[in-house]
Amino acid sequence: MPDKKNKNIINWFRAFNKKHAIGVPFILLAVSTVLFFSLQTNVFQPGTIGRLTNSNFRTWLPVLLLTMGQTLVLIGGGLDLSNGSIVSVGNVILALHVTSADEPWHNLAIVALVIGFGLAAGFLNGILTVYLGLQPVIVTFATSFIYAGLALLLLPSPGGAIPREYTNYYRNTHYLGIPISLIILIVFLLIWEFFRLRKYGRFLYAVGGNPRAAYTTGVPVTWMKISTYILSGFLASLGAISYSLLTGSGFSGSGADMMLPSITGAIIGGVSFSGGSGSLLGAIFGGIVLGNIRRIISIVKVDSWAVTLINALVILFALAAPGFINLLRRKK
Amino acid sequence: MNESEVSNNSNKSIKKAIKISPPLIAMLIAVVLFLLSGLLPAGYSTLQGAIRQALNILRLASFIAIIGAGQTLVIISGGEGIDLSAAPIVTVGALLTYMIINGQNYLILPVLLLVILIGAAIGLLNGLGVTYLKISPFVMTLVMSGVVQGALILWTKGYYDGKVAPIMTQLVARDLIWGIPGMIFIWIIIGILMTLLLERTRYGKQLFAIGVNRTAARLSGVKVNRMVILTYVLAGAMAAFSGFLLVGYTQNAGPNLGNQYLFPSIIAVAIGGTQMSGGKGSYIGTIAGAIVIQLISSLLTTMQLPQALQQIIYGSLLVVILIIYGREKGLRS
Amino acid sequence: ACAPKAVDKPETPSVEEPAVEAPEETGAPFTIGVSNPFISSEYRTQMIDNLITINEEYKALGLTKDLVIENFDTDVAGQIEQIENLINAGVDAMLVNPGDAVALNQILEEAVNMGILVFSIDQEIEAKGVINVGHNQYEWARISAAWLAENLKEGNVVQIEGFIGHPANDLRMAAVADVFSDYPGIKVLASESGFWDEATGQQVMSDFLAAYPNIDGYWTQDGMAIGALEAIIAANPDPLPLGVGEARVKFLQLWAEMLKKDPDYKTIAVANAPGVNATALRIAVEMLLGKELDKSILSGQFGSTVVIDVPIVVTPENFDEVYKEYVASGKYPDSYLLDGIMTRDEVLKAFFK
Amino acid sequence: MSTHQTDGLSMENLCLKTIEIQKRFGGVRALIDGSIEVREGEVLALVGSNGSGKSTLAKIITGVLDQDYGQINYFDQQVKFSNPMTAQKAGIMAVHQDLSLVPSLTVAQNIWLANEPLTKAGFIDNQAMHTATNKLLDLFENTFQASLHPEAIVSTLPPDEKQIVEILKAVSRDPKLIIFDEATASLDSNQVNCLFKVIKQLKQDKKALVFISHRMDEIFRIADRAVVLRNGRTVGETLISATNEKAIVKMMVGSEGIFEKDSAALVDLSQVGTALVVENVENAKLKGVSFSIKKGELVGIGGLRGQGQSALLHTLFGNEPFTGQILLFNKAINFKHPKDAMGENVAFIPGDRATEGLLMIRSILENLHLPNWRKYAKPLLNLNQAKIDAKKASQQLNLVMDSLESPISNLSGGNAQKVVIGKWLLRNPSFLLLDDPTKGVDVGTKAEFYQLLKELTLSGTTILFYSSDDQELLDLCPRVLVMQDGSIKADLYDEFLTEENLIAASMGAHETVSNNEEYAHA
Ligand SMILES: Nc1ncnc2c1ncn2[C@@H]1O[C@H](COP(=O)(O)OP(=O)(O)OP(=O)(O)O)[C@@H](O)[C@H]1O
Ligand SMILES: Nc1ncnc2c1ncn2[C@@H]1O[C@H](COP(=O)(O)OP(=O)(O)OP(=O)(O)O)[C@@H](O)[C@H]1O
Ligand SMILES: [Mg+2]
Ligand SMILES: [Mg+2]
Repeated sequence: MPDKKNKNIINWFRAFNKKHAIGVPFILLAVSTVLFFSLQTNVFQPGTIGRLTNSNFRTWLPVLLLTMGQTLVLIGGGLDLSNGSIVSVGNVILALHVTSADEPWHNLAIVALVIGFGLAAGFLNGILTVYLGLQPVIVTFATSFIYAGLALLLLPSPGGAIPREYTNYYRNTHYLGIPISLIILIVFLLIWEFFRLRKYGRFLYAVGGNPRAAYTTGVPVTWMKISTYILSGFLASLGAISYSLLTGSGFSGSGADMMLPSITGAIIGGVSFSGGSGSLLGAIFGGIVLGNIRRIISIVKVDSWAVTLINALVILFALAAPGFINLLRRKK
Repeated sequence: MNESEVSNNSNKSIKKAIKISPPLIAMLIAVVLFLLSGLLPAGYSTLQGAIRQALNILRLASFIAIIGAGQTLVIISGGEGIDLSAAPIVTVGALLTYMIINGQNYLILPVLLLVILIGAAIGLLNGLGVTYLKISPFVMTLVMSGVVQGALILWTKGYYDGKVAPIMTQLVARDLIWGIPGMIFIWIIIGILMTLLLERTRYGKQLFAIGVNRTAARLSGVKVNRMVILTYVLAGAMAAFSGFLLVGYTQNAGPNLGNQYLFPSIIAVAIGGTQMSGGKGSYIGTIAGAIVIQLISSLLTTMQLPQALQQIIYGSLLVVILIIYGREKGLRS
Repeated sequence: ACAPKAVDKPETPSVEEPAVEAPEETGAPFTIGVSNPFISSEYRTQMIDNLITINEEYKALGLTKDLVIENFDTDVAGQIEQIENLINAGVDAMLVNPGDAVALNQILEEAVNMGILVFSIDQEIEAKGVINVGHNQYEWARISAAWLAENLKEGNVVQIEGFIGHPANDLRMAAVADVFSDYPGIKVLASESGFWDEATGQQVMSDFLAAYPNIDGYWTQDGMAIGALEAIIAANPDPLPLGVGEARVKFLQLWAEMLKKDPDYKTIAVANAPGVNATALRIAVEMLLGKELDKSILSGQFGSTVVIDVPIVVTPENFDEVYKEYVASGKYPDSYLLDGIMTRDEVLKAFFK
Repeated sequence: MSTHQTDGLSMENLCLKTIEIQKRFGGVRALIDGSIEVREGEVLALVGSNGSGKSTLAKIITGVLDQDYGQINYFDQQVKFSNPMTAQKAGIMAVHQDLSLVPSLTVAQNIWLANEPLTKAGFIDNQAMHTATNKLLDLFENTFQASLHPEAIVSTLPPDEKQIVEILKAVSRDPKLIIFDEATASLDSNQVNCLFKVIKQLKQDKKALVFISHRMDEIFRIADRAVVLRNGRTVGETLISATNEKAIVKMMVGSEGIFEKDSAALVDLSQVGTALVVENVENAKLKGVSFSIKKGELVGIGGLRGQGQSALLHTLFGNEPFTGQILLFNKAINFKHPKDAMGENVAFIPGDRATEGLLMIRSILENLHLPNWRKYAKPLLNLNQAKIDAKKASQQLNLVMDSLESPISNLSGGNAQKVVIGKWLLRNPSFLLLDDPTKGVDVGTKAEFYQLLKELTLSGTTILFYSSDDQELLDLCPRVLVMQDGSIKADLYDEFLTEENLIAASMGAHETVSNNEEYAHA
């Protein structure tokens, strides 16, 4: 009975959506991805889809990693405006010190240093917002100055060069036809799934939903919140690594423009600003949708002076869609 | 009166003595910073120099504070309210003024009206999105700022030719009386109006109410959505008006003019003791915050530190100031 | 006035006569892409307008199609996307105005490997197969810095920079620093970024004037020079600091205004011509048509740069003449940058075998 | 305070002893000497007027707050819990007055929060959680609606069901000591019965129990011993079997009985016209409600919790849309917003003061005047007059406070509730809707409040009064409408208004009750 089967699928989707709240982002993702590929002139040539997928994901991975971290912080009821600056610092350190592929151990130590910095910066954000009770919007903005200043101090003018061996690996490696950047993304989503189904995940949503109640019930609220900032810092440092592999060079302002998209992506992906709801998968979808929108606008060749406007309008539309649907439904 | 009540009372008076409001602390910090700046080699050395320096800082701070006025309202209105579109609205206000007035005095009033209307219209869109489409203000106004910026780019196609009207220059940029720039007087008027609006009008009381608890406000007869929308409209109009004033000062407008004022204005609001989660705050606080912020930047400039160090110190000082009095109640109190 | 000075190059007779008239054989019409990650300046605006104008010329000849223009404010990752978009759009050549000196190397090399002709304008980059086109930024800044230092000899100087960390800005500031280092009497009081924005430049200068009562000179660039001069007019400090500018209509207007008040006023304005981009477009078309670039004219850091000379330097000596042509004539808008696009013949003669 | 003397209970092990606990909030001394003892297998009633420090003591015991001074002994060990987690590990749980639920999580997730059953691999065992939740819910079988199930999102539940979830959360952890802080305030009589069954079982299992309530009848039904707090001090202790209501109240207020149930004259209804006619009103929660009320009448609404009583009041106040007809003072109305209702001089005192009634961080003054500012706008607000009026109202309400400028969050639960009531009384409403307004209000205040309502009716105010406390309805209202499942099942007055009828009607036994003919078609 096809009808029944259809209904089952719809029901399953409803239940799935209720659980993970990614219905709208999923639809946006599907529509924008189909549109992107169908607008390509030579999409059916062998290799085109693979090439486009690779070029998209290797470019977007840094921001998507930041979006993940941002999402965790948002779910926990916070906000991290400093993740872009953490990327800058990581990028600068890598560009300055990873210059030759002949010193794998040295390079590994530098990567560890970058990750260490991400963790430390996240920890500082966490302490300031959670332990000292400062408002995240302001305090992470303030620390973003500190980190950005640090990046500028380390590398006043752009420079450094990551060895080609490394950048080529990042740019062109596939496993089973899947680009490495996409694999990294999937691996992180799976790792998160592992934690989401454990106490950590449950606590996180509780803390974001109502910290006081969670605290009274015995959830280690302070630590949970701090941990989200640490994770955000950690993911930002990974963002720095992938960004450095993408560009092969260092620039003290490299992460500056990544902070806002990390928030917009998460929100389009159904993460709520007030905490306690949303999912990492949805946020990733949201981030990809942002990228797709830019790509599609480029393909349809609008007047180049209108690009900024149209891009913003389409994002606005994507954000407004759920609200509109609700409004119409209520009118009925 | 038993023993406990005695201690209770004496305690209260001590409390009152110690409990200084955030705006006052901010002002104290400002005074200390200003005195410090006099010690710098490049700082002022005479009383006259000090006065000039103070006036100059006040003038620069005035723009942060005036742009922060609408921001104060939006933040108080709660619901994570914030207006990131203030930056491009300031730019739009400035560019419209600059390009349309083009040096002609008689166009000032019509253009001012147009500017305020456009700011209000953008604010209206923000408000509608926040209330009816339930988009969080941070993102709504962020995306709206993209829309406004985009419309600006499409409109100008990269050309920004114009000229400020002489009267505006006279009123805003030059000294009006006693060597005090006109801008300062405009600022004082705005400060009085804002304080009256917040403390002595029904709008103000209802604004604080929706900032704390929208359900309770609604059940007390407050039209919540209407209030929220009105607040974003006011914020938009005020940002546009700031742009109008700003171009009178800079005499020049570019596509990014407003950007550098956005975050300082938000920080000024926060330093002034307005609670980012809404329901609590004052415009006096924002004024004090703006002065502190401007003093810090001026101080860092005068100290001739490299850009990188300036940024680090700026960020650290902000954190320190917030730690001094920007803390929210912890879970155990 | 816009013609480039002949770059000293050996006159090598061209071996093969190019078949400009027979586009079919060369694969024309070609698609040419443009990548610009920063739109908020008059320079970039005029650059895009120039490119469209010159492309129309070739379009009429049936040599090119519409330009594919990627033109919006973005960061390095965004420009990588712009370039990927151009690749996906199947362009034959691309003109890139890079936002970073190194970060685009690999994606541009990928483009080169796909058979696309890649030009980096205004900014030398190392990527293999990429041809750099532009003024020599160091030399460009050196001209006005040297003038300032020579006229000042000693005193307190402030600087308003462009984007700190941007390669062009850094090269220019390096030139200024090198010049000043020969003048021990010149002391740099402060240096701030005006973000290549006229209004910001004005504010930075106002702040400087307020903070330092004893400024003798200032060095700046771009539209910020206009803002700086306006700040000086507004504050009317005594003595008037000696400064430099960039050759733009509005700057020349202010200069004239200053001269009215003070006939002895002097400054210098060096043109930073957006037209180098259009010149690069001409080079691209010729190369697509199969003409061979004269390798011997290539110079620069990476030996792959076509250097285009600064078309105009306005000094008190030639001010009246330039003013007449560009300002008094009313032909150009206030925001116009004094420009120079080489003609097709000039390009062929100067850079091709 | 005196140690325990000879009685049956002293044979049991001492579970918890607090010694001279002190706690200060800024200028407010919430506790000056909080001293109690609880034994295993004992129910200790902790009583005291609003703001006497009961909740504060409960929070200190459970590690939610730090004490400033004083000592806690737990099974003869001195302990200090630096957070709720450690208190819970030691076996101390509380049902908090201001619930501790995460609204965005489900019932099961809330009950098992920080106590989740795990699989061997360390994942949360949702299946086990679901089953165990269902088993817990059986403790309150048949007293709640189908909406309360393990996967229901807590924010969608009515207050009584939230309260049940909070209770089950505490019980599920099998603690050695449970504190019930006004856990019955939002429960109806059936639910209270279930809770008492649970408490009795816990008692048998040798748990120590602290029971905080303002309802004297409950205390005499369930408690073994009572400790009385007054102004932050433990002022007395007594065996329940050896005392009576009056004696306890005397200890609470520190003086002779201030409240006598007086039967003040009510309006003579035969002389007045109708105030309200409701005909076949329907919406999401109401299923064809019809009744009418006369001017100056004081009508109660009863029934089990969550049968549409709150929805009816919200609908009348314009907070929810409806179909059907409502005539207010002979005028057809269809309020779209509470503001419209206020325009007709209707007032509404909501049930959940924290979410519906108060601006927690704003001052008492602003809370009192939120609906009334229009009166003072000329056009700038006349704050002096506002202050004078607020002062008067606060005196009338006997508000215990620092000053009119201090934030509501500094008030105890009961005093905060007084502010909710006060802001509407300032308007002299002609029609007053009340949604369980005495929840958590102490006996003394309640008596004053009843008096106030009666005075209001005498001055012409019509009152529709919902209460979850049957006794309150019987004492106060000459006429009670009983709701079940979104409609009115009985209209009780005169000789029909008896406890038996009220309970029977609540349970849906229509036969025993007569409907009110007189009002049927007004
Ligand atoms: N607890 C709450 N949290 C957040 N927002 C709330 C809450 N309660 C109510 N609101 C907001 O209040 C709005 C309803 O307010 P209200 O009806 O007073 O506005 P209004 O001005 O009358 O607008 P409209 O004309 O659309 O009804 C809701 O849409 C919602 O946004
Ligand atoms: N967080 C707080 N901040 C300031 N004051 C507080 C706070 N919590 C309680 N108080 C004050 O402490 C005193 C005791 O409050 P508590 O809540 O313990 O009273 P209670 O006995 O539980 O009263 P009720 O019966 O009304 O619930 C009150 O005066 C109250 O105003
Ligand atoms: Mg209490
Ligand atoms: Mg409404």
